[in-house]
Amino acid sequence: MPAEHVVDQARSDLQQVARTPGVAKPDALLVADGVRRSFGGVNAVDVEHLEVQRHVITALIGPNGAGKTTFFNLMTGFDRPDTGTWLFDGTPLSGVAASRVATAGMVRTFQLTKALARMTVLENMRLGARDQPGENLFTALVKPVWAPRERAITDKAMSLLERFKLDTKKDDFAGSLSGGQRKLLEMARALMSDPALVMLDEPMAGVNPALTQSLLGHITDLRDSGTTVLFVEHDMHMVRHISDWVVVMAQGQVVAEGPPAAVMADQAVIDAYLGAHHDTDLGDDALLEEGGVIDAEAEAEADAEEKKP
Amino acid sequence: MTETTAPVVHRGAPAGEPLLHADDLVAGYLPGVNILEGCSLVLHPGELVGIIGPNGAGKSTLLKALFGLVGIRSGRLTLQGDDITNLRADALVRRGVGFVPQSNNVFPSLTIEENLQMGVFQTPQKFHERLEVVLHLFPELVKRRKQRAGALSGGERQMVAMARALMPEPSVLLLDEPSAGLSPVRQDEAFLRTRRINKAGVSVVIVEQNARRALQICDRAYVLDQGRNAYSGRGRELMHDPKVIELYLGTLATDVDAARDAEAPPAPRAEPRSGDTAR
Amino acid sequence: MPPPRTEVPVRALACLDRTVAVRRGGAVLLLLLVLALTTSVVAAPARAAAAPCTPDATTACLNVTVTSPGVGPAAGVTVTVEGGGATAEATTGADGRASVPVTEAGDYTVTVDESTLPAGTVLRDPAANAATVPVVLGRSAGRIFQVVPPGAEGGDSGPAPAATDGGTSQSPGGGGAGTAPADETGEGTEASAGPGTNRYAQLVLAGLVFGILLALASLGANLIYGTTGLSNFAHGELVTLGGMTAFMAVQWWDLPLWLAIVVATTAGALVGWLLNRLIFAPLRRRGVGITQQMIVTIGLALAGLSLFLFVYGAQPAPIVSGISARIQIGPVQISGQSLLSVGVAVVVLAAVALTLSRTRLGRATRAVSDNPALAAATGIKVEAIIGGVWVVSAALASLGGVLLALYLNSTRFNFGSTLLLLMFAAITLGGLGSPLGAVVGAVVIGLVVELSTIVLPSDMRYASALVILILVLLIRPQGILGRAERIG
Amino acid sequence: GGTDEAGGGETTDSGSGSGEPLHIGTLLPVTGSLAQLGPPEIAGVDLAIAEINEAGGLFGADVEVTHTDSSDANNAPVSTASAQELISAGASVVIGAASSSVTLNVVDDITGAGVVQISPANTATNLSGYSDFYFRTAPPDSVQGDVLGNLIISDGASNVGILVFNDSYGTSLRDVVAGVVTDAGGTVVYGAEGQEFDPAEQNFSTIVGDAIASSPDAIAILAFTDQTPLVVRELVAQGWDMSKTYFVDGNLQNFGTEGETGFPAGTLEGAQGTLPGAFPSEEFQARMLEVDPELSEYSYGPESYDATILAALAALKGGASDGETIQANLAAVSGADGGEECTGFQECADLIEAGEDVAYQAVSGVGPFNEANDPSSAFIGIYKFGGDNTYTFSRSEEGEVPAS
Amino acid sequence: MDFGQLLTNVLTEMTGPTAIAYALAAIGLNIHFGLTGLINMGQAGFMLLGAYGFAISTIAGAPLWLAFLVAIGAAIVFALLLGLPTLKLRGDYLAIVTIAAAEIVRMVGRSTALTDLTGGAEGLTGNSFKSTFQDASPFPDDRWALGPITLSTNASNSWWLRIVGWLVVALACLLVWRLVHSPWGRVLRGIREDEDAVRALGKNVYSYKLQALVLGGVFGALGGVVFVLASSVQADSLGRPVTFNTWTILLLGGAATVFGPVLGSLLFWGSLVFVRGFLRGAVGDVLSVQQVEQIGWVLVGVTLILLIVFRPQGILGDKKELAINAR
Ligand SMILES: Nc1ncnc2c1ncn2[C@@H]1O[C@H](COP(=O)(O)OP(=O)(O)OP(=O)(O)O)[C@@H](O)[C@H]1O
Ligand SMILES: Nc1ncnc2c1ncn2[C@@H]1O[C@H](COP(=O)(O)OP(=O)(O)OP(=O)(O)O)[C@@H](O)[C@H]1O
Ligand SMILES: [Mg+2]
Ligand SMILES: [Mg+2]
Repeated sequence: MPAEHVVDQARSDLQQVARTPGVAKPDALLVADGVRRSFGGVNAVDVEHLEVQRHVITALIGPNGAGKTTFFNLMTGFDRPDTGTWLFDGTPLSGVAASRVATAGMVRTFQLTKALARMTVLENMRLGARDQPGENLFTALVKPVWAPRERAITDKAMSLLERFKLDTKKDDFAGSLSGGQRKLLEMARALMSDPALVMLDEPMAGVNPALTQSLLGHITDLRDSGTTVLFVEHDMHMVRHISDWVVVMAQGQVVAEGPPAAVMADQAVIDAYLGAHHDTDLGDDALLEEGGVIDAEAEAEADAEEKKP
Repeated sequence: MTETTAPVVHRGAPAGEPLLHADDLVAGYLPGVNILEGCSLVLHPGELVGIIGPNGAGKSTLLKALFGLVGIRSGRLTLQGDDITNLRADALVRRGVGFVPQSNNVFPSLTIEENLQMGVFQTPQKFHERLEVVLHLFPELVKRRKQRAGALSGGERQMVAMARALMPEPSVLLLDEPSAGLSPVRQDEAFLRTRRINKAGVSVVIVEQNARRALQICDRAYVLDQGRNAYSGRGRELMHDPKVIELYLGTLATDVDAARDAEAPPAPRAEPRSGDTAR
Repeated sequence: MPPPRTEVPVRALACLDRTVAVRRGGAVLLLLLVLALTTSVVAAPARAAAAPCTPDATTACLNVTVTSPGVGPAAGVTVTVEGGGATAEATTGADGRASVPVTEAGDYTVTVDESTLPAGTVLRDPAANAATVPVVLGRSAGRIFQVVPPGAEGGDSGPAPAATDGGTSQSPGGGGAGTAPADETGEGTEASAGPGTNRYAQLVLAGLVFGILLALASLGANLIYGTTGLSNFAHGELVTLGGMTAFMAVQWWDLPLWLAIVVATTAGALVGWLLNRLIFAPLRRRGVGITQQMIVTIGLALAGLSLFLFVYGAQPAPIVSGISARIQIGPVQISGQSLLSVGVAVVVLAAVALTLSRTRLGRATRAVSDNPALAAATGIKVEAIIGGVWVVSAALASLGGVLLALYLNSTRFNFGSTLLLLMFAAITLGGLGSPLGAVVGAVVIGLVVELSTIVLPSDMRYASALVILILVLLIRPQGILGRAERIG
Repeated sequence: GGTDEAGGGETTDSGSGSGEPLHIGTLLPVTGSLAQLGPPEIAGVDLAIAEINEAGGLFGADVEVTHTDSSDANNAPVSTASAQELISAGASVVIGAASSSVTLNVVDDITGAGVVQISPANTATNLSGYSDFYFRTAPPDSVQGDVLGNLIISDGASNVGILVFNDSYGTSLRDVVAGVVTDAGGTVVYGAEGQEFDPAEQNFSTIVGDAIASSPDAIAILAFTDQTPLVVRELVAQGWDMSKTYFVDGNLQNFGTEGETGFPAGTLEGAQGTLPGAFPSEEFQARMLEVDPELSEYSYGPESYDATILAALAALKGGASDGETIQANLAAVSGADGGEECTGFQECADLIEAGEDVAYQAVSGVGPFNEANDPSSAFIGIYKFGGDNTYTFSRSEEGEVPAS
Repeated sequence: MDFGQLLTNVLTEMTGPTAIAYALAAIGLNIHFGLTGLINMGQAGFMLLGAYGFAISTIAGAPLWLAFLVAIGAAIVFALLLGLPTLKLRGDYLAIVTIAAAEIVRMVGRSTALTDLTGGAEGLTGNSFKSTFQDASPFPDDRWALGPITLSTNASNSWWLRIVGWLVVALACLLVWRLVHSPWGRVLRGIREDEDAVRALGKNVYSYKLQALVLGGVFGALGGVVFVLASSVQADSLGRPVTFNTWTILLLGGAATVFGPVLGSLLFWGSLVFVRGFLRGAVGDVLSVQQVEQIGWVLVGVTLILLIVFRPQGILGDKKELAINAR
């Protein structure tokens, strides 16, 4: 439905946006306000304000334990914040049950995959679909009511599985998939429901680079067909390659925002997260010496963590 | 360079008696379905060997088979010349083999410290001494020693898993995607740490999807596909082998590097600092 | 034991009376017997004769008793028996009884001469004076006249004057059969099971004792659950096994009790080892699911129960024949045997708890429970740990069985299986897989079971414990000491 | 009811040879929570069968018996399966079940198949007159309860505590006892409705404590032998004077001073109990022991024996061993229409063969069947425990069942 | 030993109301556990409530159809009462809550307080509530023999009850088959595997679990009605052992299969009668009745263990599913 230009519009809109944390976006799909969640006194998430632009791919990055997954959990109703409200497409979703969040169009994947082990891959996929009348107890009894939709779902599932290189596995139990295959299934399943916003939690961790590369095209296609994407990822190549906007979290807070190139050039981000040497060859023996540069970076990061209360 | 792509097993392996030798392993989970269909691997003392390959190739299965967690149906596995085919995992641990699984690699209801304690279950007297050393490697764990591992973030778990494997001072270390889920800095650290450990005399087998990094640090690598050895060779050779790149490595990293190089100047380097206490 | 007849609060007297009864036991009984023999009455119109009345084919006995509830019988009261065309008069003896033999069936009218009642007392139900008693030949018929201090009379209502703090005790008169007696509230909060015993304190003690013993018995089930995720429905049979082995040791082989306890615990350990070795280890090895294993335990329970029945029969089997009398400690009473049981239980519980929380081994069991594959990968001998847990679990169950049987006075072939639900409730209430939770849960269950009798019918006390269980789980879905899990 | 017809005259020619062999089935608890009741009952049946067969059997053939398990109400399918087995095996009389609940589960099946069911132990009131084919030889609650209540009252107890389990046996007996006690001016201070304990109860410390705390002058224990020893031990432990304790047929037992059932000598001295049956003499108990040397108690053994003998006599009198014939003659041989009193199978059979009407004198002391197929009266023996914790007969009282 | 007689007994039992009732209860449990993964340890509670609902309403004068509706209604209400607060609990906790709830139902049912309604410990006699069902029979009152089995046509454990019972079982199987192979069943299976994942896909897990609990409970209640139509309503006869037996039957036949529960029930009750009857015939001369019955149960227990040991997935179950370790 959304023509190409809508996406282009959204991307170019972003160019105008200031690169300060918590900045307002021209056309925000998700707006979070004052969302806080602490575990035993430690603030895992403490987001003053965050907006996610519609029709673009936003990357959420940050050091381990920054609160990215927890933020996802909060947004999607899997955890309750201590305080905070958020709007999705103008509707407040705070306190709404996880399943309702998903039906509202905000679908997430799990970092630690949740494959439905004793169901086949294809069934896993079908379960992701929406609007299947057969999922109602009473209509389920009358096959003609849901059979056409089921066929459509199956077709869609098969084409996704092909893309994700899982088609040969379609009749295997999901529990027998390898770690990376589970990641792929997790993501493919989320895409079954044509969400308005898909939130991917480290979708490519453990996925073979060649396959990752081919899937990036799929993600940009998704965006181009109108889906907004918010993903957490530690693979900077991927972030750089497909994201239109990058949000950096550290210790629960949004510390930086901006287009990928700019954010990755940000010294604070480099210090706290990227490290200056992620493109150096680690095979270099010089790096192994005591007190080498990498050690220094680790120190710096640890220091940065210390400084924050 | 072209000859490295030929499916010759153990290309580039040093001569001599291997430490760990897997010969033509056949293994699988379900009866009648073989996942490994004749997989071979040698690990010489002090080597760092990488395994890469597409998802579902059987890399994790191979590691599990080496570690006695998956039944070997045929083939032979030796450690220092002794047959260890289908030897139970705890016996292997006693013989100095350590293993970090790909997923579910911490004990969620135990605290971090207890997780580490489990690492030296067989040699409890070493606990305090090793705890010092390992916590020094993972300073971010120190503050959270008493926290349950089940509450940790994905990356934090990964660190705990790695730390636990290092607790007993293994002489052979089997790592299954140790860098997955770690932030870039931590990934670099993890690889470097692996190399350091290796340089300190530990033989390492590392399975990685962060293939470029893995190939950068390892002495030799195997490419696995569909339960069989597809390629093998020295890490760097494989990294630049066009077929390997096409099939397994992808060009994302290089593409972007090129694009970035064209776009912006490289980020300034941080000043190296002294006073380092890391091992 | 002259029954005092004064205006002193009935409650105090009741206590006094009980003290005497407790202390003298058999002596009092003998005395009463003698009195009964010497004060019986013969046929009308004559007064007391020596021969007791025994009904036979041609005679019926009309036994009239005048008594002050809680105080004692009223002697020297004149009663008139009228009917069958004759009138007889008799005077109650020291036991408050007057026995009138009659030789004709029919309705008799019995009247008490109120002027002969002991000083300061009146009939509780004056309207029922001149009571009609149907008499059948060959049978005894009885009639009771209850006397109370003035002001307390009048049907079946109202607490006795002594019961200033009344209304808190159990009310047996709730149903149709019994009319609420004037004196029962006289117990107040003081008398339960004996003089100087505070009812609530006694109930709390009973709850604690039962809870602790239950904790010991159920801890093993929790360990098994904690390490393997298995709900062992045969755990009750392991409890029975302990009781039965101790029973055999003491009653059949004449071993001393302490040795019997050791033998029973050892037997439990052995059976635990065997069960794991022969059944559960192979099942685990073949990857049989936990629910299937649960069904195996149901099968085991069935087989075990029937085996016990086969070997020991259905009769209760007391471990020791002797009866350990209760001793008074402060406001409560407890028998020496129970005290010993609780002592042993507390020591063992503490030892197990310490082992589990403080030692490497305890942590290893949790590690195995979390992730057996990973545990194996870290060099933990998973099978050895699980085997060990089975041994300990069954040994604890057996020991718990012995101690519970000592406390509850007997064991029986279905002893453990009747307790099974309570044990499961205890470990769930505390938080599945948390050993300390099992103890807390069991004590809570014990207290609820005993204290609920204050307000509920006693056959509903287990139901009330289960209601509490459900309520607690609704508020804390992970049990009292369990932990919530992280998602994502 | 089959009492009104069943003319003795038509059946005079019976006696030998004409009928099929009699097949008796038992449906008694040998597993489950009431398993302790099974052995004496089975022994009673076996004793009767042995005596009948010694006397030459019935119609020239030995009486056949099939024992099946009724288990308890918790395992209801066991009893229904057993009932089906007995029916399809061709039993014409089923002796059982012990528990009223179990009987209720199978009575429709059994009586619906034209098979006579005689329970030796059912006391539930709602089984009265349940079916023409359902009889019982158990003493009605009304008689035993009446005697027990009067015994307690006559002994001078005005406040009575009742430790009763919530089962139809306990509660209906309790209702009678409580009624008698209150009618006679006494008070039930514990054990009124709502104060029953669970039939699976094992922890009596508080229950007994509460009962004692209500300061009763006497305590009656209305339970079966599985729970009674526990109650007794708790009572003694809490200092209760056991001479003021009363037992009933469900739990009166020669506990003795040794072994598994024993209490320390003197524990029960002076305690009393009621037991239906005029003189269930030691001689009868000895006979039961011959059948089953393992027996340690005899509850409902005599009743089972009577049920078997009555069934055989009814078949003999009717000249056929099918259910209908037995049903039609049971009341008559029990003496409902009068007749010559006789004891034992041999004596009664001789009389029947001689064409006489008989009135079988039940070992358990129950009288002839009434309209509702319940015993119309019962002899209730009153027993007293001695220092050796065994009971001795002190006297017996007979009670009629009030026409309902 | 009379094998013909023994086989007749086995056949009678296998086709009898007990087998039917348990088949229905196990079908219900299959929806709970096999499909949805709900560990319901209180199926007997549903059966008992169904039985009470049917009997009490009949005694109060309700016609047959209404009595059935009341039985179903009772199960629905119980499922809602039980499910609304507890379906958020983790599996093992749900197990103990359901077992506790069923015990509470039983204890309350048999307590003297409710004697007027439930008959207390004595329960409700068969003749007080069976008549409406028996009167609905098209057959004359008689005893008919079919093959070796002779039964009354209408009374109690009758041909009529068996015909109706098996019809209900067949319908239930059909329904379950349809549901299992529908998207609805797929959602339930998803919930069985990981409810969080299903939640993330936008399904209202709670509502589905409730639906499953209610539907399975209704089958339980129907089983209870069949059960008491052949016996009488006794709180104790629908207690914990019934739940255990139902579980055994389910896993014996194969959880998550359509016909597993039915097959399990047939085999369970058939073999029970067979084992005991066989023992009685084989060693009845050597051992006393007591011993035979008790050993019979020991054997039943051991057989059960062996069955699981040698065929853990149940008779109709899928071995492959078992191999996937869900833990
Ligand atoms: N249930 C919980 N209890 C206690 N602490 C928690 C819980 N959930 C998360 N945390 C803590 O909150 C912090 C944020 O965790 P989160 O999983 O959001 O990190 P993340 O940004 O996703 O990290 P990663 O990149 O490693 O996945 C971590 O330090 C984690 O230990
Ligand atoms: N538990 C299991 N049961 C059955 N099949 C399995 C199981 N685990 C893995 N497999 C199958 O074995 C094959 C190899 O899996 P493995 O985990 O070894 O892959 P991998 O090379 O490690 O992949 P990845 O990079 O995605 O982790 C896959 O096709 C997978 O479907
Ligand atoms: Mg995360
Ligand atoms: Mg892998």
